[in-house]
Amino acid sequence: MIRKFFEWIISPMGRIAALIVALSLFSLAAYGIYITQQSPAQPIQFKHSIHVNLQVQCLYCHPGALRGASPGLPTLTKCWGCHQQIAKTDTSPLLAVLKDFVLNGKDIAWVPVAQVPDFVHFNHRPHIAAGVNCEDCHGDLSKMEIYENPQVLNMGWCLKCHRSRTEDNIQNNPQNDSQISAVLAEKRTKLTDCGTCHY
Amino acid sequence: MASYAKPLARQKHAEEHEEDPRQHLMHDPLPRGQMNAMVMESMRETGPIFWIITAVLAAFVVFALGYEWYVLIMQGQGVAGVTRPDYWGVFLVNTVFWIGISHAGTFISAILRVLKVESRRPFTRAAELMTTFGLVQAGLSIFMHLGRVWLTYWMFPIPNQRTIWPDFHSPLMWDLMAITTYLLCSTMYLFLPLIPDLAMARDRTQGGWLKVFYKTLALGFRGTEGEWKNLTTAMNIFAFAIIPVMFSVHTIVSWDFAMATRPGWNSTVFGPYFVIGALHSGMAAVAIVLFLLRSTMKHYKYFIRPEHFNTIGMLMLLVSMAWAYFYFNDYIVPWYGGDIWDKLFQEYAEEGPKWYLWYTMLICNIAVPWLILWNRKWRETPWLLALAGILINVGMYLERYIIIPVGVTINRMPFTWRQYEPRIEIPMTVGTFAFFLLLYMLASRLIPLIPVWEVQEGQEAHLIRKIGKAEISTLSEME
Amino acid sequence: MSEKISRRDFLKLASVGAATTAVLTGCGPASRYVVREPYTKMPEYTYNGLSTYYATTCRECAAACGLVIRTMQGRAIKAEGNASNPVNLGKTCARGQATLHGLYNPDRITEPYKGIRGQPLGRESGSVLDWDAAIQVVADALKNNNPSEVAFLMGMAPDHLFDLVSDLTAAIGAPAPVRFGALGMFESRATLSKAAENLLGQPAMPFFDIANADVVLSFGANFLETWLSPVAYTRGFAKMRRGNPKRRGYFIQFESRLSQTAAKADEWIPIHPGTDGLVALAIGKLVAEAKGGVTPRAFASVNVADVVTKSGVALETLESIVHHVVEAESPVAIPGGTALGQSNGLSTAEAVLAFNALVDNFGKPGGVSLSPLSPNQNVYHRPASAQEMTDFIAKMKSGGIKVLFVHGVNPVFELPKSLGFAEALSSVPQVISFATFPDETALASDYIFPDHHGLESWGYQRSVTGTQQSVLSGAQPVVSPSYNTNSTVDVLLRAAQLAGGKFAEALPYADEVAFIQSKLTNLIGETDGSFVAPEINTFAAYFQQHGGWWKNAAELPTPSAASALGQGVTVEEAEFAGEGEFFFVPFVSPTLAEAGANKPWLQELPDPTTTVLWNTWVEMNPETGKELGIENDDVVKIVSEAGEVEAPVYLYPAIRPDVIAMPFGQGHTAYGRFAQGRGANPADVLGLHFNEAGDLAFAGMRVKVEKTGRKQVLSRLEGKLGVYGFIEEK
Amino acid sequence: MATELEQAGFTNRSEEELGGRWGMVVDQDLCTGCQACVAACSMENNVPFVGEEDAGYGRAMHWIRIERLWESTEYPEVKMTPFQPTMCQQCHNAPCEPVCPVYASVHSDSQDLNLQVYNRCIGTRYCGNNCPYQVRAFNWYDYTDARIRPELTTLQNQLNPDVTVRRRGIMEKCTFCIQRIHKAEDKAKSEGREVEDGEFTTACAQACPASAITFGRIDDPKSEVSRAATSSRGKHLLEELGTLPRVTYLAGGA
Repeated sequence: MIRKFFEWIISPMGRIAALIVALSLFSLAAYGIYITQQSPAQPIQFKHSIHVNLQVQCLYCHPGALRGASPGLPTLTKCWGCHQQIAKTDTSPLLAVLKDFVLNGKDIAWVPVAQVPDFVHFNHRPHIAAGVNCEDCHGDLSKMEIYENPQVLNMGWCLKCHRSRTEDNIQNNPQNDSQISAVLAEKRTKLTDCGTCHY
Repeated sequence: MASYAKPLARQKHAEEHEEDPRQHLMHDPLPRGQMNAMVMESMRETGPIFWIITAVLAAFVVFALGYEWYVLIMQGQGVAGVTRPDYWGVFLVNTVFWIGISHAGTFISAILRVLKVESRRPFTRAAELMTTFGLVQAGLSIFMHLGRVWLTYWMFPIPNQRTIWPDFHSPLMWDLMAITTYLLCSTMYLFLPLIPDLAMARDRTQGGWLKVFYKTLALGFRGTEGEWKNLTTAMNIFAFAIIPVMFSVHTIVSWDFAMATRPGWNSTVFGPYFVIGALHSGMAAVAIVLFLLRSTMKHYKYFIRPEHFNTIGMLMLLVSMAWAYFYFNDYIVPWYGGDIWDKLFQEYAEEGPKWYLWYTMLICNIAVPWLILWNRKWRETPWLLALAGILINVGMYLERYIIIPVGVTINRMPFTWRQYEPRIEIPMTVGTFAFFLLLYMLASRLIPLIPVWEVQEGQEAHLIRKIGKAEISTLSEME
Repeated sequence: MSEKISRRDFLKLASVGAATTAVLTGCGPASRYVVREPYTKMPEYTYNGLSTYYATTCRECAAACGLVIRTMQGRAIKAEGNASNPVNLGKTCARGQATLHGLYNPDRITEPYKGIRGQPLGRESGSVLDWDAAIQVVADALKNNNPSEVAFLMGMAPDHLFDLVSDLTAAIGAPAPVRFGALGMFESRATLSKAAENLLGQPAMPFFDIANADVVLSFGANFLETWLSPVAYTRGFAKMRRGNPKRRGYFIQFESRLSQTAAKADEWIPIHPGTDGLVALAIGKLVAEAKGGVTPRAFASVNVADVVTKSGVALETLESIVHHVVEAESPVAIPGGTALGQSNGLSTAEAVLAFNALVDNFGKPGGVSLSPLSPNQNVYHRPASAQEMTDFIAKMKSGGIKVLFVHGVNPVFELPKSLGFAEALSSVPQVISFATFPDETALASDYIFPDHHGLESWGYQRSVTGTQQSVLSGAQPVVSPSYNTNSTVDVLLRAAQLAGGKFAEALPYADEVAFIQSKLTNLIGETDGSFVAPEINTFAAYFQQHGGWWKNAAELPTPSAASALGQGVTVEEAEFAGEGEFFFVPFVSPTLAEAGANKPWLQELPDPTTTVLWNTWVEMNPETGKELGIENDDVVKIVSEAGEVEAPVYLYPAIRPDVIAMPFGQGHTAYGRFAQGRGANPADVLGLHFNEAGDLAFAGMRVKVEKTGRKQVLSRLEGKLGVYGFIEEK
Repeated sequence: MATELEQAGFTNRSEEELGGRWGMVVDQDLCTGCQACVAACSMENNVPFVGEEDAGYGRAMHWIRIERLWESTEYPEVKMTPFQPTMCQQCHNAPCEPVCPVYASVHSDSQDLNLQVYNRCIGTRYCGNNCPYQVRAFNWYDYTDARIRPELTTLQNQLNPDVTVRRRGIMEKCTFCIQRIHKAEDKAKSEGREVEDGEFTTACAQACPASAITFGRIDDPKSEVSRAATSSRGKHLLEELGTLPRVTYLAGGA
């Protein structure tokens, strides 16, 4: 039995078969990784682009971002506050979904997309305080319809920014001021400290 | 076949006792063809008992190392007996133990080869196999110990998006490096001397997957002068190179403990002490294996003879004495040092709930070898030597057990002192033993456990010529 | 409702999501994308991602400590002390911290039941009612019974519910509600107030200002554990020890075992049980002599030598104590605990108070005074003594009670078995329980109409003792109720409306809040309080915000020392009931107290002195153990005249060899998965013996100890090997 | 600052000793062993309870434990040592740090604390082994998983969202309530000021009825904790090991 198998496996036919099996396994794994990176289905096909282009501020619907970790999602009343005055609400099939939600008092089961694992304690406030704009991390939503992450939100990506912004280089410290470089050094220790995000 | 052989150590001795020189393997040559045939036969001819045992072992390995480990991983380390303060348990005992066993191979085959001890010739390979398979068990035991084994790769210096590297301050990292190096070296060192025999086996196998197997592994070795030259050079290089690795490995393993801020562990003598301990258990293990091979494998009575047991026996006695010396060191130093915690550590081992382990250890490691091994007749009695080997290994296991789970009870916070009782460790430990045996048995069907060419080389070196009536063993330089 | 449910589910799911994570990331997120329960209708205040803090009152015991609960997105996350509440000044005890495990306990009663007596709770056994039906039941119970045959049995806490029920009963001519709690029993509150009446002139809870004392003699009072107001007294203790930079307070404890309190004493004196009063008198006499002048009548009669032999306290010890007392500026002596739980408990208390009179610390800082009544209270109402409970039970048995309402107390568990409350229940036609948890009494009732958990409900609670200020601590819901429970006050109000007539007149309130506000109105004018408000709505708002209302200044009624010294105090020798070679000393578990057993984290806390977790143990001196051939973890049977109880032994070096001690708090036969069938209840062996004030002489019994041959290994936090040595293990 | 600390209970006046950031002082003369700190800590930091059997076997997860030993067990001269709350000492030279192969037990340079990075831990348990104070707790099982312990499904509503919930195979320990530190610093930063002394404190210190625990900045000589630490009663646990703990113990007794 084993002997047969061995003989077959070393025959050219067998080798090709083995190759095919290996390839298919590999591609399966690749696909598995790929699907985990896809944005999930949302209850409402909410088009950020439209709203942003209508000059709606991010913080109008996500005010939590100013104060704390979770930016918060708009309440139905907030959606409806505008939409009940918009004629398009009654016509557009997409908005019919919203209308249904509101009129039947159902909750919208949004699925958070830009989320970090629960062992990462991310807080919007200091980032906004540090002058990071929403689009720096979330991408240009005026061009994005359904939201999806512009990049993988992983630790390397966080650190890249933390490091570059605290580097003692020409754009962080143009006239090579010793005080500034001291501040930068302190910031760097803080921003690359494990305990800043993991506790 | 260019090689060099030393005159047999016991030449004079033999003449005085006018015994038949043919009792020495070196002086009892057989025609090559016959010898090769014998070895091949010993690999081929397999009774049903062999396969039954293999099946049982395999089943047990699947249960212990497969199922039990699955449970351990899915439920957490809690199913083992570890607790505070006994964070380390039997799994690490096994690691240290198996690394110890693995030392025999290198010691026997490398050091004895370097020292040109003739009687090493028939059993170098058996020992080298122990090295490789022992290290496999050691590695497994470490992984069993990890709380989140699926993340082991974080210990390897792989570039990753987190931009974090492992911490090379940690003795565990040194450990990882040392063991990996040792595994690679010893495997290479096992493989090199194997090549000619694989070639021999290849030439004596017709067709089938075995043929493929040998063909692939023999790397097309045909035994030309040039090949022999390269091979011997490579072997010599490895023989010399692997000795420091061997010493470093167990020294580093000992640092896992010596570097800790624990009473009883934080000791400078741990390095040599662990190395000699490793040799102690290793030599003993060789004795057991030789006995098993001699009594189970066909024709091996020819290859493995009392004289070899005698050699092993003497080494065991020697190592046992050295071990005793180091243990005394390790014991007396803290005793004089008078650190209260070290004292408690020793008292706990002697008078604590596990006192009997301590006494058993001393008996097995010192009394037994010193009582049995001083007598040549006894040394040359295989079963007796094997028995001594088993006892010594028990003793050495207990030694590690006392250092880790028992000793770890004693820390500087008496409020936390607790006893450790192994739980799932027991089947899994037995599992590693079964796995070791299984690997060995399978190997015995695949590769010649006797380095035939090495024996032949020796025999050709020691010819017995008939001059007049006298038979004189001569030593010839061969081209 | 939907909003509440969705929020609750969201919380569950979110926390599950936080807690459970994919195997291969180990500590990682549950999955790449957690589908969260929608929370888009949350009230705006929970929408900003910040925590909200609510001031309320701790309901774990009757001390009325103020709490500030941190809530986040509609769930209570952390209990913290209310820094402005005079009782605890921002501090909490372990039970206060664990109150959240009560709120989120998996074994809460989730809806009103018509139970089957003695059956385990559940839809199969009891049938679920809706609240209208439940209120109808209450209304009928009130209306269709002769008021004199309607009885209310309530917990120790003097809260708004107690006021409401008092009003109701007064209006309809029913007997006043009875308050009881095991803590009150073990603290002998009746004895204390009786002694206060006899010596201090009025029946109030005496207040011992140890904070400003420099020498403290405590006769069995374990004020660092559960006694009266542990947090307040612990604060006082700390101030006594290190508050005064010039002098470190000196603390002497007389007790037959080294309790947690005794462990903090500079001198622990293992006194013969029942001789505390004698010792107090003896010390008093010696002090009087040391001070010179005529020995007051109170101490004249006592014979010191006699006391020395009886109490086993050496004369030198007494003299050194006397030396301390004479040296001291403000010494104080505290009677309590086992000292009062004796046949001679009252005279002991009087002797100790007389000693305080002798050292003349009445009404002085670091001395004894009377606890102020709380605002909107005119007379001190103490919980029932065991004697009164026996009468109550007798009335139940005789059929004098047709309907019994039980709230906030679990008498089946807390009362000694020998009182036979459980049996008496069967002779009450209708028992209605308002329990939040399925405790023994609730399961023995006909109906369970679950009240909200303390953190879900409105209310106020009086502080009886523990502070020099007069305190009314306020309570408000910090989270919306998790289950289909209903506030008992509302149930009674609506039932009264249903019943109509005098009932409706008695309780003319729209709802619970209206009732509470009606009780606060008389405080509006007050100017010396923690806040001032012009009218009720503002006042109520402040009341919730500050977590209550209290006077700014200390106001302690000062007793007169002369009366105390004038009359003679004679302490009879204590009588010990039953036979047996050991005195039996039950004590309240410092971590569990009477109702903590169903909170897993309280179970997980080690007992401070023995470090035993999750179980009951019997404390026995190792010498005694050696004599009887008993080792650690041997299960022994303690036999008294009243009954027997089994528990494993902890050989405790710091206990008199002739004393056996056992903690009270475990041994539940119900009360949820964490408490049920765990440990043993020492109350089972207590016999019916009372002191002069009618309190149970719980420490006044002799018991036998029998080996059972079984072993049950106690879980200890300590490592036996290190704490008691490993050599003898060989 | 140094001068303030010179007459300190600190016997070891190395530079690190005088530095440091956060510190704690435990007054053993005040500690009544009431376990309030233990409960508070567990509630704040999502510390799981492990049940009777495991707790008895030594697997209790308390981040802070109140030790008591016996000076003498001979009745009647029996004497108990003062209660000693033992939590992570936040050593400056922490033995637990260098032995971790993956930097899971690592020193925070910005806070001068010992961090335990849960998600990095692979469970070698070397740190727990090497900690002289034995204050590290290991997750032997999935004590926090409601799928395994259904009774948690409701209790989990109490979990603190600021603290990671640990899973099996992970070492954990007292963090000096680093989540509170971050909150306070964040708040102070947004108001453009330094964190004031007493502005916040750890859960244990906050609960302690006897105020036996003091927490704050030890690099600020005016802070309450610095002043407490300069008491002549001050000592460090196992000082001889030179771990430079950030927790000072004030001896009990007169």
